[in-house]
Amino acid sequence: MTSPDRPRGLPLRSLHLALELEIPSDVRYIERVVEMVARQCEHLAYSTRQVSLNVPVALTEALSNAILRGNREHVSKRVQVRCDVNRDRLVLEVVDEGTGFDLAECLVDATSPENVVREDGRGLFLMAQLMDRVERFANHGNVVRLTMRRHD
Amino acid sequence: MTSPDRPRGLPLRSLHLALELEIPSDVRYIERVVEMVARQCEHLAYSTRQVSLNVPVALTEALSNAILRGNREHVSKRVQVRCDVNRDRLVLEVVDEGTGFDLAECLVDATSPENVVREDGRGLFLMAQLMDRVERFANHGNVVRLTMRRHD
Amino acid sequence: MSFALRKQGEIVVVDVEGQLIVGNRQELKQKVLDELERGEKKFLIDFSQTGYIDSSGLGVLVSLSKKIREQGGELRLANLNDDLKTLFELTKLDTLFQIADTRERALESF
Amino acid sequence: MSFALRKQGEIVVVDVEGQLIVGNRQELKQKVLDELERGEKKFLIDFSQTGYIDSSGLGVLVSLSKKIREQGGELRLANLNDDLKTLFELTKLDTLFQIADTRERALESF
Ligand SMILES: Nc1ncnc2c1ncn2[C@@H]1O[C@H](COP(=O)(O)OP(=O)(O)O)[C@@H](O)[C@H]1O
Ligand SMILES: Nc1ncnc2c1ncn2[C@@H]1O[C@H](COP(=O)(O)OP(=O)(O)O)[C@@H](O)[C@H]1O
Repeated sequence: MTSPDRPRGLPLRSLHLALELEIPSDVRYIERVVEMVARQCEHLAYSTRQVSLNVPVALTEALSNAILRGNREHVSKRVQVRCDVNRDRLVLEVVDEGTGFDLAECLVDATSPENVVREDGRGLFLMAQLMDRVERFANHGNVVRLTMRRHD
Repeated sequence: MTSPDRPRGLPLRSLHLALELEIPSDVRYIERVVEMVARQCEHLAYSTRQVSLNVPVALTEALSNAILRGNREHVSKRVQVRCDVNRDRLVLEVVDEGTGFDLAECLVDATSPENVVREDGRGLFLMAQLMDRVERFANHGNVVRLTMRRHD
Repeated sequence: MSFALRKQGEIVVVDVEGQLIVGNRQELKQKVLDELERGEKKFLIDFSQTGYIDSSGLGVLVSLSKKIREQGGELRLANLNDDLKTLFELTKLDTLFQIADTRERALESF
Repeated sequence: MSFALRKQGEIVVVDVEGQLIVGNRQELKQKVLDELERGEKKFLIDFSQTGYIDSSGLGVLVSLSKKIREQGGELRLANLNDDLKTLFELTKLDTLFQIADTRERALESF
């Protein structure tokens, strides 16, 4: 195979990658999921910062909330992950079997003087900071959708 | 990021990767397409042989036939590539804008004494040898579908 | 082996290798609390070999810093790469922790 | 620079770097034919740095072997890795070419 550092031939403009997977409600699956999604972003030349910070942290937050909050760590309950990425943007969907939550209410300013000393409550805040858009809706489960535009 | 040689956490069982892209009818795009598809197979732990021989050669054949035979190198005509891969099997579809061909008729035994000395005519033969299944049908274009089961 | 602890003078130095996230943060917490219970007072967490940190990892750092302070001890952080610096800035946790650029500086600062 | 040609004694040695496929096979063909026209007779193609070869790459090798033979010359191949060996076996082209395991053996065999 051509080594990745010496790409030959013409670059692909219309590349579109998608990933779908399902994991049991166990936080030990998180790292592999994150690694796989980050690699897809690498293939599409997302910035190093996005590949090594924005995507890993935001996705880890969404996954741990789905596992711990949504599915309350019932191993028989599943978390579905969908990733859809092209040269313009990444869309991530994390689906749990819980009853959902009110995003506007649960998302707090983690930098306020009372919150900055707290141990928890930074998950949704980080998703909102690291992604361009965070949405929550119900669709065969509780869906958290993260959208991020590609940076060079 | 975790380095790929030191995977942490639990392995993913239900991973499903998909890739879609479109290229102009120019053979210089082939290498990048092949590289991208081969990497998806790598992510799913296909054997080194499959990643470095079966997939690259069979896909190159399908792409060059689509570009040279199907689209006759009209750059305005496009070739679509779809790849759908999980832990069990890889399905590749290469779609050109040509009128199609009769697979049974065009597929010859490249190892027969008269054929082994020929310069051409090994493309479909190699696809058939390197993949578990080769199909051709019409569906918004001329589709060649290659299927291969994963080896460890 | 995500967390390597070693004693340097009277300072406990912790190297975080790989991620500090929901799946392993308890391990870090327990290891540091064990040392605190043994009477150790000065802690340096070095992130030079760290990938990323999630909110629960940050939470553990906040929690440890409180517990160490309650025992009259001190916690310093060192070697945050640019991504991690950004993470601490986004959450304003850079105002809560004493962060040194290098391990040497952190060791000198106690 | 996919193809590096160099003269070793009276043998033209060609290194194929990367792929030998529909996108670059003409370049290899032309380079070898140029040497043939200049009067060179002995050719060794070394695949130690080659990735994969497609049917049109194989086709160029068949074509070159004919043309070289027509001029009373000889073509040898060397250093096929396991994947490439399989490719030559699948197509029975291992019966058409003289293939040596190493460059040294190929050079000696002329
Ligand atoms: N997938 C989910 N299912 C149910 N509730 C959730 C989910 N994600 C977030 N929440 C709610 O939002 C709150 C804030 O989440 P977050 O900002 O990640 O902080 P933390 O998880 O540390 O409390 C959680 O405490 C929980 O009540
Ligand atoms: N995508 C395609 N569109 C039209 N004809 C095709 C296509 N793919 C293959 N063929 C036909 O099948 C024949 C055999 O193809 P192949 O085995 O790849 O050998 P070669 O391309 O070297 O002739 C081609 O010559 C062509 O007539």
